[in-house]
Amino acid sequence: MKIKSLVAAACMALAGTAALADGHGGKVKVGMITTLSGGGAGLGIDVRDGFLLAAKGNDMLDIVVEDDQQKPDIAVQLADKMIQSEKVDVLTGIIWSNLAMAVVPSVTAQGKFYLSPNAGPSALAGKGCSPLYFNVAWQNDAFYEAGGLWANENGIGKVFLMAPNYPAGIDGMTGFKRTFEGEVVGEVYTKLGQTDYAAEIAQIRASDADTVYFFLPGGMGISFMKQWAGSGVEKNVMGPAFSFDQGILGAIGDAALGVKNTAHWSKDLDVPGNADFVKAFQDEYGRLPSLYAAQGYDTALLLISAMGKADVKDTAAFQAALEEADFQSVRGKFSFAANHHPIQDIYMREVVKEGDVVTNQIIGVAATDHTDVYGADCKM
Amino acid sequence: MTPILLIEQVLNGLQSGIMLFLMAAGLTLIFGVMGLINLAHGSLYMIGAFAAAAVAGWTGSFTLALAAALAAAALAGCIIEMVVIRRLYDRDHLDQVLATFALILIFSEGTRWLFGSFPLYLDVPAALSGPVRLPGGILYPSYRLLIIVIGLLIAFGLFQLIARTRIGIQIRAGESDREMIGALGVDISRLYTIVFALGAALAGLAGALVGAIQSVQVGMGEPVLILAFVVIVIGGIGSIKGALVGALLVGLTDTLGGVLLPLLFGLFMDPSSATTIGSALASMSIYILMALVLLFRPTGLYGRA
Amino acid sequence: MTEPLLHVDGLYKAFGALQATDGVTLTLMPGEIHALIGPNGAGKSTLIKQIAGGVTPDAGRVWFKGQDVTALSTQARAQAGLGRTFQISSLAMEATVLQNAVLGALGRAGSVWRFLRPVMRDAALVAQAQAALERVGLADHAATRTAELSHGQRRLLEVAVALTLKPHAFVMDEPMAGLGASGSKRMTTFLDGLRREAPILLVEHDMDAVFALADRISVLVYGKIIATGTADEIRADPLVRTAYLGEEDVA
Amino acid sequence: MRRETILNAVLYLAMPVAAALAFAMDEPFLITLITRAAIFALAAVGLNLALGLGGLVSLGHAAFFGIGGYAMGILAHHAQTYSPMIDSWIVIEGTKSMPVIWLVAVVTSALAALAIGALSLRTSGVYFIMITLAFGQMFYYFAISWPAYGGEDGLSIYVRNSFPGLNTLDPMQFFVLVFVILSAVLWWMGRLARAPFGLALSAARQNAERVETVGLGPFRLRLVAFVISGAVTGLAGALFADLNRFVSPTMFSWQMSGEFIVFIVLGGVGRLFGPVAGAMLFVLLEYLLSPLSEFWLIYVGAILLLVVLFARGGLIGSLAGREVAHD
Repeated sequence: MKIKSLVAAACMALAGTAALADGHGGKVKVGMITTLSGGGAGLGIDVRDGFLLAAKGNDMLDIVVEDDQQKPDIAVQLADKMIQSEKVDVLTGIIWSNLAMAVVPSVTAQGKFYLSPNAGPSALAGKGCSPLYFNVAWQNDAFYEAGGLWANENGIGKVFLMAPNYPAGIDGMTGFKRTFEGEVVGEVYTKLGQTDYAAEIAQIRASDADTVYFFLPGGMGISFMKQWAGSGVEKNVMGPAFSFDQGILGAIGDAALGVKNTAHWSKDLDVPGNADFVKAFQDEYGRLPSLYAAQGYDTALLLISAMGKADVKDTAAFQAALEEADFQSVRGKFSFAANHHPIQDIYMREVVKEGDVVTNQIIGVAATDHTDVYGADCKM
Repeated sequence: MTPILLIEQVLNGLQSGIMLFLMAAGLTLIFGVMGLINLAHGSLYMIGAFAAAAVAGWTGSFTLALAAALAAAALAGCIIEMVVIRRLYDRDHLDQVLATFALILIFSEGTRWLFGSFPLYLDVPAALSGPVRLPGGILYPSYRLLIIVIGLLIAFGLFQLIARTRIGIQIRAGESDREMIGALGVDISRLYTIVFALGAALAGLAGALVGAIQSVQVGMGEPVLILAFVVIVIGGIGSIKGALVGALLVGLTDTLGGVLLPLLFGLFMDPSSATTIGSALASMSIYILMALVLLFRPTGLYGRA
Repeated sequence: MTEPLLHVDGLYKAFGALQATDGVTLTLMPGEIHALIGPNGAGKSTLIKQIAGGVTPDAGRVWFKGQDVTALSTQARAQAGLGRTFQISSLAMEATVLQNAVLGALGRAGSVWRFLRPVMRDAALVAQAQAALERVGLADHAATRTAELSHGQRRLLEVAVALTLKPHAFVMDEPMAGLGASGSKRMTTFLDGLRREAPILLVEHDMDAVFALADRISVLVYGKIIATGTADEIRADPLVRTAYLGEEDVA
Repeated sequence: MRRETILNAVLYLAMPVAAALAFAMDEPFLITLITRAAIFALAAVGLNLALGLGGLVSLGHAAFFGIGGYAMGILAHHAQTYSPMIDSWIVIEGTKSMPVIWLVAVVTSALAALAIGALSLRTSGVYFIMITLAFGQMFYYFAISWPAYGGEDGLSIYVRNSFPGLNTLDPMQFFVLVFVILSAVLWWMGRLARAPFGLALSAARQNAERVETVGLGPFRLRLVAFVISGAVTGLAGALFADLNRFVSPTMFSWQMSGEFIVFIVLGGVGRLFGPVAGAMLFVLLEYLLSPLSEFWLIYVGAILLLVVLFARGGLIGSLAGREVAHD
């Protein structure tokens, strides 16, 4: 028994070495650290499922998935584990900016690639950029800046801004104000995790804004929208897609109808491959894919495209292969700016009802070939 | 800020205070009668909301959903009282904190296992979905008004229950002398189960009522739990009256603090730092309130030494 | 005339409608045992707490060694030299008997802010504690966990801890309770000798002991002292006979 | 020898032995994991002085853990960006030197503990649990909404801080550093429990009236215990931040305070090595259970519940039997 397993282990070790020796386009070990438990698990599960869908059947990819519990210290610990014990080549999966800030600098400092399927904090796009860090989703400000641009084009003059009082919230509102040319008549920063917005809604009602622009992720957005619907306030509602994504719309229901939100992807986006992705995702998991699922899917596609061009052990070549972004994104055209953040179109979507399902529909382009403003600070 | 807006904000503060009271009343009863700190009270709130969302999904009836929330939370309360909680009455607070902390983990992940990781849908009934016009021209969501009314009715009912009924007499006896009620021939373990289930049902009802205007998701109970603790500590642990006063104080402080503090700081600093500092202070305000109350009254407003 | 060591002057204390202490004045002279007796509910424990600390009187003063200690905490009164034992044993139950005694010695030495050297290796403190245990006859139980002592032994330990403080006066709340006949006798002999070191304000239900020991006896009824005098005077006092001893006579 | 003594020795040696094995097998991550357990143990050893010996159930010790973490984060952040920390009539520069950071962490968390303790110790029982929780929450919300040092995003330090003569980025060397500190603190806590202060503090837990009647003040005893306890937990916070090269407000969260209590209860309340056993067990459970299922926290909850209900005295209590009085 013992000898048998020893032999088996030896064989596997040999096979492993053989695969490595295969050189060009050899096996790549991916470490995915994402949020799979606790209140924010929905996003992580979507990223994971999207990624695994694209990687399905690809035996050159060896993927380890671990749950960070949305805690930075756990994420750091997992990154260390994956690099030091699992010897992964590429890391990915982190959902939250604060976790990314905790993990990414040390990952790239240890010479590993990191592909971000969701978070894009400004520090990593500017001064803290790294040749080994690629953002496949967006820089955090992208949807907001596009929102401001769209508001300018569509005659929105007075907005009321609202976000939680934490960096992602404040950055988002700053991003909107960067492009928005109208008047900001009110600005409120709420407590992170707040669930009752009666006070804020009263303030919005009392203001002379024609539009409320808000960013409230997860349960906060659900709470706000339900309460907004009950308040009878007649103002336009806009925001980034994060509060109106598929996983969340089901919980808000009809209260979200008519809300405009900016995103780089939508399931009705008419680009090659997208319809197939949506169908494959539904077949595999029995639910509609979300923005996060699309990002996870694209991240895997990017990785697979680079694996066809270079060996991951050859860092410079693999970096160049990633930079080419030679894959068919479900978002349509996609390329990297010099700071390894996306250049992509951002669309305006509207929440509609298709049969019984509340979902998003594209109503126009908010920004073309959008890229972030932090790239100027990036020296690499 | 206009007076109308101020009145509306006071109403909002009252409404959130009343919801907190439903949570805090159960918590404080359970502490008063059994001497137990129950951190898992937030899980019962969550169970109520999930039961309501599930039943509303099947039947489409909000009334049935509320009934289901009451029943599910009371049932869950009975079960955990009989299986776990009753072993903790003689233990020190440390063991109680730990065991009920463990219950939170079990309930949260168990709910996620049953219902998935995505928030559930639960909306207010169509008849109550719009606003009503109050005297003075205030537009106020009718559902929130309903919450205020239901909450006040329950508070009244609870005071009556404790002041007038047989079980109320036993509860009061239990609060003043735990050994005494056993000597009087009351079935203590039955009384404890009933009190616990009653507290659980109130939490479940609060969860369902609030779930309709907030997000029904795993982990929704813990922030409310901490607030409810702040409430009963301010009011004095074991006192229903204290819970009511504490809940209203916390609701008003939280709501008005968030609105008024940034305005206050705006008087003497530039808008953006006023917003930042005001919001930061507002999010700490109820804890500051609690610390102040305890400094001057170490056993809360209506607590016994 | 010698000054009283302890002088309680016109104390009043009410709990709601109940006047627990109603104008009590009494003194404790050097070298004496002054017993305080009275039926249950007479307010003895409340009075003791006002003297030794824990309850603040509504009115009146407590003087100890010529100093007004009314506003002082229990702790400060103990530091001033008031040794006290409790009616219901108040000891560190998980600690050993010797550790409880050492705690007393530590309190007297005031050297509690030491964070390194094991206290049980402090020869001076342990010697004081051992000596006190020997005087009450608990030396054999030094290593026993206090929780394992009988009620009577806990009483003795209370007294031993008070001894380690080398107080200027003792306030003892029913030290005989639970001792049994032979134990009471030994304690009586012991207290008899102790009064030469420091006077004792003694609250006690064991009338044999009280009449054998007390130089003076005060009788407290409904918060008032109705009589003070020697054992014989008290026995003869008609008020006391009706209010207190009378009950026993009838029975 | 008493069974607890043997058990303590085994527990104490388990960490360096496991680290050495991991080193031999070239598994640096395991060393990092053991270091994490050692730091958690240190934090809980600090809390155990207040909770175990002093009977003060603090549900706000994450405040000190976070203060220690931010002491490191802020000092290193300024050193990293070459910007002075205070630049007015006096100029204070940041630093990357671990000993200086530790000193600052210990002093600031001790001061915070002095302030929080002086206010909280006026209450007792449940009120004490809740007021410490409230203070912890104040720090948490403050850290989240204060933008100067990253708010919720926290602060990243790219390179671990330096200790003279060591390469702190090397997992083994950093582990040894942490282990030496843990050993020193454990040694001191062992002495402290038997010192005059420890006897008086423990007596004040068992019977405050007794302590008063011998002329000692329970309030001051508890306050000093709370300050020492907070300072030790603060030191652990600085080490934890250095382990992760990162600080964030989650270090202030009430779940963190809850976890410290969990370590102590898992291991055994009031036992010198209880927090060590508990932290090791918890980190081990996390490591073994989390790959099993998405819902692994259910198992953690169940185990915790069983320990509280049926294994009173925690791991050490179950294995070593009832505590024997010292000496």
